[in-house]
Amino acid sequence: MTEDMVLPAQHQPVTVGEPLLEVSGLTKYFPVKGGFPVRRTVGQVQAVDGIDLTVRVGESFGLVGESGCGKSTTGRLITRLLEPTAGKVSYRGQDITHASRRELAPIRSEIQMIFQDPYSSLNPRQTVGKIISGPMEINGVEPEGGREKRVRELLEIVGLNPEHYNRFPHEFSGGQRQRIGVARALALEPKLIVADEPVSALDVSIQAQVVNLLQEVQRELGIAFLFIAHDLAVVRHFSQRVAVMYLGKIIEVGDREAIYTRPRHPYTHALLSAVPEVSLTDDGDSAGRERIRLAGDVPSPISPPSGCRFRTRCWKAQDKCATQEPPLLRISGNHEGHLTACHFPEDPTTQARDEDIVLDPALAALEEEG
Amino acid sequence: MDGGPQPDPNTATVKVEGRSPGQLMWIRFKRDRTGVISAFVVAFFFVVAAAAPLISKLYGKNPYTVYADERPELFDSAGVPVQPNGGISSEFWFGLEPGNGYDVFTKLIYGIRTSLLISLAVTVAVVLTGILLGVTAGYLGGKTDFFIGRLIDFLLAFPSQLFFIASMPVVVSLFVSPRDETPTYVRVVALIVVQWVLGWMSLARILRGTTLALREREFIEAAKVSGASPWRIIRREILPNVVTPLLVQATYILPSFVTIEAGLSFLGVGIVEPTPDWGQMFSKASTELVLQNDITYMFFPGVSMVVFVVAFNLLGDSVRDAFDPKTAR
Amino acid sequence: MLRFLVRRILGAVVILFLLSIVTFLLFFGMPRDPALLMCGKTCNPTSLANIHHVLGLDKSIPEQYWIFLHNLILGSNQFAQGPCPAPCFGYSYHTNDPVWSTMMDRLPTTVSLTLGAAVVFLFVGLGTGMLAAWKRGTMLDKTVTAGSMVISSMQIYFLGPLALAALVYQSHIFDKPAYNDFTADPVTWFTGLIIPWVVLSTIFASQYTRMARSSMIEQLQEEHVRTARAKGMSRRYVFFRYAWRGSLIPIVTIFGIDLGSLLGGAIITEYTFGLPGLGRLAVESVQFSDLPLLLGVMLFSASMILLFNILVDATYAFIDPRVRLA
Amino acid sequence: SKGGSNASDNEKKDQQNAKRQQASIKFGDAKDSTGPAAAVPGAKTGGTLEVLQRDSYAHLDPGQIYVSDEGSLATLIHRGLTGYKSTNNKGSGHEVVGDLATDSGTTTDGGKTWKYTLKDGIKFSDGTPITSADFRQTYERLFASFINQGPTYLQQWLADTNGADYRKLLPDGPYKGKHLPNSILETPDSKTIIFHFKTAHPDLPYALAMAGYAVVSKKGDTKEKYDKAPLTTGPYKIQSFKSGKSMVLVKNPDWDPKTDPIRNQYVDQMDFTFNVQYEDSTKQLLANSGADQAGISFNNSVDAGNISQVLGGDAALKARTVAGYQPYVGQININMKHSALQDKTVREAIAYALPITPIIRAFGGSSAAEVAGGFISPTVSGYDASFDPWGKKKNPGGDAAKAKALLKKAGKVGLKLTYGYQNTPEGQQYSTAIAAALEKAGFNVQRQDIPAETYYDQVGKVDNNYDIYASAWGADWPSASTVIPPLFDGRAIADGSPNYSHVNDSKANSDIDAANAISDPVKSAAAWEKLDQYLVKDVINAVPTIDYKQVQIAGSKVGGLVYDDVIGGIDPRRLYIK
Amino acid sequence: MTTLTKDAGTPAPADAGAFLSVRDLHVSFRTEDGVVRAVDGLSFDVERGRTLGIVGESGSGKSVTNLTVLGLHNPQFTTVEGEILLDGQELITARESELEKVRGNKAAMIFQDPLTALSPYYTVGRQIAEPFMKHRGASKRAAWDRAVEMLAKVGIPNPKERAKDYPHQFSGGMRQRAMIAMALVCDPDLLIADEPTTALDVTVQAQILDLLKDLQQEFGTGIIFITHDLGVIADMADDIMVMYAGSAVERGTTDEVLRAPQHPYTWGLLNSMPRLDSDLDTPLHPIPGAPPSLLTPPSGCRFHPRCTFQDRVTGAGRCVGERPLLAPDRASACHLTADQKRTIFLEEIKPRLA
Ligand SMILES: Nc1ncnc2c1ncn2[C@@H]1O[C@H](COP(=O)(O)OP(=O)(O)OP(=O)(O)O)[C@@H](O)[C@H]1O
Ligand SMILES: Nc1ncnc2c1ncn2[C@@H]1O[C@H](COP(=O)(O)OP(=O)(O)OP(=O)(O)O)[C@@H](O)[C@H]1O
Ligand SMILES: [Mg+2]
Ligand SMILES: [Mg+2]
Repeated sequence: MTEDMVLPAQHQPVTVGEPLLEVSGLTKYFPVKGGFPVRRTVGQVQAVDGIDLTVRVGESFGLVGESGCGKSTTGRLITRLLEPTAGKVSYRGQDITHASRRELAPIRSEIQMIFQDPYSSLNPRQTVGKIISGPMEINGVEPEGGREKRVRELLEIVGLNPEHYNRFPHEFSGGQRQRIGVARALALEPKLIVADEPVSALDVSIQAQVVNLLQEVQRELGIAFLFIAHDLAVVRHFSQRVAVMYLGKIIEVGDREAIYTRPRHPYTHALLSAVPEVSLTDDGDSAGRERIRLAGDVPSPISPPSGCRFRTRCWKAQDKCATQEPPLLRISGNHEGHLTACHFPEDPTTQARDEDIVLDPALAALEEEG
Repeated sequence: MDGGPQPDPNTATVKVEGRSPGQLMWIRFKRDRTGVISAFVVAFFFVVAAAAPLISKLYGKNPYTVYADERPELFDSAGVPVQPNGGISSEFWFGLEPGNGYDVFTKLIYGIRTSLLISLAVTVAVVLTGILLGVTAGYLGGKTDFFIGRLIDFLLAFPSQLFFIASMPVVVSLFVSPRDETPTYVRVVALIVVQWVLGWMSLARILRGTTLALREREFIEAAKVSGASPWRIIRREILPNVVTPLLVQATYILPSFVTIEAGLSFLGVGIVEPTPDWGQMFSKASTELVLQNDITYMFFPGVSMVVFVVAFNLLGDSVRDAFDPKTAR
Repeated sequence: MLRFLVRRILGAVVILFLLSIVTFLLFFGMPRDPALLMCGKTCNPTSLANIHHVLGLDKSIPEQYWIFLHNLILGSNQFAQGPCPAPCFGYSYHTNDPVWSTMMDRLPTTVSLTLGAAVVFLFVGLGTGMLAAWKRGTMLDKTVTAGSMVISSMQIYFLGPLALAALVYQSHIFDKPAYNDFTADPVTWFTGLIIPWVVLSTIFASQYTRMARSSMIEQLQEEHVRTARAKGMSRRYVFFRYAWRGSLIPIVTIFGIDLGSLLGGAIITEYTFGLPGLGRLAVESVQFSDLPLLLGVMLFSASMILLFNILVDATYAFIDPRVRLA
Repeated sequence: SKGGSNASDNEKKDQQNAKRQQASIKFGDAKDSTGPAAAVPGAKTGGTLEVLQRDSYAHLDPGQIYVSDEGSLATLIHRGLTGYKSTNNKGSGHEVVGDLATDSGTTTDGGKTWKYTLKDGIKFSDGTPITSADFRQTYERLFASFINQGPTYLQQWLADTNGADYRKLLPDGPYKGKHLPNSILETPDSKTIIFHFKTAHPDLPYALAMAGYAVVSKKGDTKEKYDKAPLTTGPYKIQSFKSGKSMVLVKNPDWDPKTDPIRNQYVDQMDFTFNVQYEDSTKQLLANSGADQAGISFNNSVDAGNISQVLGGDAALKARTVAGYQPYVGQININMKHSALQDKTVREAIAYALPITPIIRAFGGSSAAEVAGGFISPTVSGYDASFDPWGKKKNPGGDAAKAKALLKKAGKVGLKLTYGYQNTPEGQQYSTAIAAALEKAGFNVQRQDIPAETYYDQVGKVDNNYDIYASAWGADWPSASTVIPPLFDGRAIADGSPNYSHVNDSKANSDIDAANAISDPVKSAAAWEKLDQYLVKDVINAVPTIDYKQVQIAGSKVGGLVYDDVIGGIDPRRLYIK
Repeated sequence: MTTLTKDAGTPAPADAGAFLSVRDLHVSFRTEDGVVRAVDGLSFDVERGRTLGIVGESGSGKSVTNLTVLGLHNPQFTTVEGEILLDGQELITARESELEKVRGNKAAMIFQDPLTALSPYYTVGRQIAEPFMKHRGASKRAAWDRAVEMLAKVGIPNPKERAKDYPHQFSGGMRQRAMIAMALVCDPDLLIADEPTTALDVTVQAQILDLLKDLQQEFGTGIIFITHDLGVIADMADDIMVMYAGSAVERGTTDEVLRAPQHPYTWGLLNSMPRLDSDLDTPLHPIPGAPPSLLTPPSGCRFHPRCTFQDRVTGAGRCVGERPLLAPDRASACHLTADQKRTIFLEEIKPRLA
């Protein structure tokens, strides 16, 4: 279905380049309640802690990182589902950091969102038609030929049968639901879509359908994406520029090439090396890639480590890392636009080194024995 | 992704109208024999209640005739029917009430009518309040939630029966000055009010929980991203999804209100003679007059209420199962 | 734990405080004047006013409330009937007895009634419920399920009089229920309460049966129970160690609520069986517009409810290590 | 079993009992007033009596005692200046004698001044002798506001007022240093008490025999607290009293039988249990096992369910049973203040239409109540069993046809009658049936419930909204002077006054004055009887409904069982254990 | 911090004969809506020391198969047919008490979501010690010590203390380690790991996979590793079985299946998977359509409604009418001839994978 999807001709590719969304110093702390005898705020989850990023018109910007590092929070701050603690979000130069619902009305239609869970993202009590026409109704958009016609068009665009207009979500499979979600996001002809792990709940075979759909939408309609995912391969496939997050901070950002082939931050290295890969070449094991095994999980964002947040799991950490927070800079050896926040960056390669890095004590012990 | 049964939407192009969750539930419910039977029993009670005047007209008696004075030969001087089994005869199908000798059959059907009317009204009031406060608390969260939550805690700490007893006269006095007649409808309204005041909390809690869970669902965020107003979100996104637990809960709370109302009348603070009422019949049934002489009378309100409550609870279970087929019993 | 207790008790005190205000207002909303009752046959405005004065009813409501609070916490020597140490609810308008000791007099009846029945219905209910869950799908299960459904739909005000009629009035097997002091004669204490216990336990036990069964079945579908089976633990072990623990939570919750409200006065039960417990006292206090007694019983009942609420929450922490008390 | 059938034998006996009561009561002299009391034939001393009572005693302070339960108890523990002495062993013959006083009182001016002298050797249970100062205290404290339950005859007579105005005489009682002047109450020495009234009160010896005027210790007067722990003067004292639960009476060693012409002291101890319902006490006593063999209830009746068994004719049971009338008569009052009801024909219609059966039914059938003819109870002088102006004895269901005809005659068919009823199960039951019967006679009846506890306050208001309402009145002593004047004296109409009909009939008023002035009890009884019939038949401000009856039973070991008409129940003073 | 020289990764030599042998397994559930044929004619073997990877889409019957092996389904609603031989012992007909002896002892299981799969009410140590007590008859003390030892082995720092903790006090990765410790406490010969890493982050997943591999080396356990991530399976498995709609469509060694797959469904899987080294300019090639309903499975080849190659099968309508079977050794259940498969893969599929 999706392979030969036809998009309406009036949408011409837009020039990629000028910034669409600019985020600087964006911070979100969630209060932690507790205390005695009266409950009050006793701490903060530093979910997002001062990140800067720019999404340009028509580009797909990927955001990767481990669970809990603040990806979704970032996405929801940008779509104004959450109120930022600090920082600034501007869309086309307009500050929308603290805009109210009414103030946002004109640009609401331009920023849309696609969600992770195809089951919870569609209201089970509404028909597909209602779900997709909902945003139009809310914003009073009355397309030519009526909303229903537009919805049927959208259904066709996302590769669903327009006849499904009166169906309910529970009658669709996960992949199809995700398409409905995409259709809903497209309904207002947005300029920017924040996609929060749109494919991670789907099976591989379905995942590809949706990725392809998104890709075509992005290319053909010139919609910019903030693409959040934890699957590095999918991000690589979909995004032109990629930012790696760790514990509420962006630790490395750059174009696809830079991040996947010339990463500098040790964490990026570790992340890439942890991805299990199918090797289809006949040369046996994927000897070409390094192997790094980090110890433990991401520390708690309630009391993140001082200085460089990655230092507790980093094999290159030194005293300086504990005291001084590395700024996100274009460090020497980086290409234009490739920024890394590290005092002691790695070499710009993903090739295997002579020795594995194994930080996990149990693994180390077992491997010693074995 | 659950691999559960899914009709293949691609192939089924002929039938374009989808089956809503409500329709699916209805289909499942119709297959549940216990549920359908219970529904008929429950419906029977409501029909009897609604048609009580008609039935008694056909039967030729009313629940207000004092047969102890009309037909003194049927009673001894204390008002106990002299015939065995509570005076059951072809004339008085369910016998005669000890005391003033009302006709038990008409008294029972009118009693059910009163009881169901009150309980239905309380249920409606409770459901509306539950929705209003529960959904508001769940959706708005923060301070509103806190205050509604504390209000619920506070009301839950009330010794409810004692409060009912203590507040009935107060509520009645709000409607009538102490020296005027208390019309039956005032008692009815007072009963509704007191049960309502202390009856809505658990439903509100459940709905709050449901709303809280719904609020986390991504379709709410989708609506927000599209700029939907809170009012629209509540109306269009949350309320339709609250209907399911609401319906299930409502089928459970209605019979419980029937028993509470009966309990109040039993204690003498509810409906009083001569207005026929289920609970008032229990209060009559527990008098020495009945206990000492002939307990036949006791069975009519007793058995009918047990049947009603059982049927309603079974109906509730079936409705719940129909909505949520996964819960195995 | 201590923090939890302090916090919850503080909360409970606030609730009791509010409740006492509501009761106060409720009382003054009542369409009767307690003084009229005391005033006797030859009542005239002066003596009525006099009684108002003696009862303190001539003071403003806030002032009366203040006095009530003051007496409650600090006790009082101002009463004509004698000293009243804290917790002082004053003297009953109707009987002139100190409210506190009246309540304490009635308490053993209510406690005997409630605890006696609670022990039975908890164990019988849990037992049959778990048995039904264990034998799920068998005839036994179906019988228990159907039986408990029917019995739990009966009300005390139906089953109670029925039992009285059958066992006391018609067959004379038992005496009419009565409360006899346990310390004086345990045997009559026991025989006097048998019928109420049986009736109360029957109805409650069937409710607990239903609850225990469904909660057990729900637990058996939990994934961790499946894990335990995958470890090779026997069905019995899994049933009684893994599933049972989790199934307790809803039961403890309801048990706490039931016990709290029963201990605060099982009004219908006491009324049905003519037992002079707190529930009867409560009804009397309303009948006679006896504010001190009403306040006393109301606050006592609410304290019971709140106390058991706290106990339930504390019990959660014992059952479920995930629950942290603070 | 059916409540209250086949009791006609007993009814006859009761009526005979009551007939004898009509013989007037003599005021005894010093000889009659000398102790000890006549021995009860066959009596033995010792043993413990089990007393099963439904209601706990709300008051033990004599000044607060008015209701019959406490009155029965008071015969054992409290003594006043006068008292009723039984003149036969059947409970039907009485005379008023001096109890703590040497005689029933002497008056020289037809009842305006009364003089009493105290006996020697009379003591409170703490051993202190009783003096006239104690009596001054006793009477003066009746004016204090905390005494509000007891009788008010004496107070009103002393203050010469009606209603509650008497309190103005001594608003704080004796407690703030003020006392009644000698012109009203004189205690010239420690043995003498003299009452000075402005108007004649020949009934004083009766009044002083009420428990409400029994003596209170001046030294031991603890005001409100006295109500729970009084000093006693009778043959028994209170060992323990747990309100609502139990009470133990033991012999009072400070009681000297030689001073008491009325009471005996046979039983060593009396154990009271409260909260025993009628059916329970009946059942226990019927079962007659263990301690219950020495069991009795002073005030519990046999319950309706067991009455036929008790009256069934078993001789052994009969010996343990006593029955009689209570001094109460029920009536339905017609509110004379309401204009529609000032039409006598309407009132007549009500009187004809009113059914008595619902009331009898509600109170448990024919063994608990019977149709009343007039307002005077069978236990009071002036009762006439044949008086039945509305034909209720023959036709207790009422005569709707006659009533309807009368109503038509008055042109008031469909007249709205607001019927205030006591909101109790019984009240609900009979009021509904009465309403139904009145409706049949052409009235439009509006029932209005009145909370039981404030019922009499509501209907006692002069401007109450009700047209008809039930009440019951019992004589305070066996003379209609405690029935007719309080109920029907039009000059005493006031809020809270028992003239519930608000009747103000000039002939009745003057007849009351006339009858009150008669100092010969026999003549006065005849005068009251005539007045009663006039009121029932011609004034029709109220319709008499029922005479209350009761049947009581005791364990087989209880001896001296007598139904005392003045007490209105078993006489506790004569009991012994066989 | 330790550095190790890279292991060559030679798989342990296979034992003679299969330890677990499943033959023609059918599992169906009675549900409200009808009978769900969750597993439909499945056969496979697992040898000691080797890892069988099972891949397949959601709902293809992977979990059901493995729960059936241990007899953990609800007998009331389930019908099981076929043969399961574990170490020569027939399990389908075995009594519950015999199954209890097998579970956790000879064969153990790890579940996907360690948070719900561990009891919240008991300490981690106790939960690990229990099967040891039961199967080895060890004393409480000994079992506890063993639990601590196992915790140490799976890399829980400070195991003595952590054994006293409850599962909710562990992080996700640690919980999964505890699950593994619990499964391995009795040295089982067969370990069934049902998507043990799906809920975990890549970095943690890599730790766990390494751990499992190392433990297998040490204990010589046979592993059934269920996943839908081909990358993971490539990393873990010696043999691969691809499942679709309740039955196996392809089976073989890892190399064979990944480098020369023969079934259109496997091709589809490989084609639709983005990789870190795949070509960026070509779009992914997803399998069209959606997985079938197991209530009314498609006739003939279950995959035919989604298959783009059915027109090449000789004999019209075979795919719709006739169900292709899996040959006993390595093969695929497809009507295409072996030659066709080879050429299609080499000429049409492989180039896209580059
Ligand atoms: N509403 C909230 N209140 C408190 N803490 C929150 C809230 N939302 C998120 N957090 C915390 O903020 C941190 C970042 O959460 P976020 O959801 O952004 O992570 P994520 O990168 O999207 O993770 P995942 O990959 O699991 O979706 C987490 O530690 C989370 O627990
Ligand atoms: N107890 C059950 N009752 C009814 N159907 C069931 C039951 N258990 C599983 N199924 C069905 O059996 C099929 C196979 O399920 P199974 O859990 O084995 O899939 P899976 O391959 O493990 O999928 P996933 O990757 O999602 O874990 C599904 O269609 C599922 O709906
Ligand atoms: Mg997220
Ligand atoms: Mg699975």
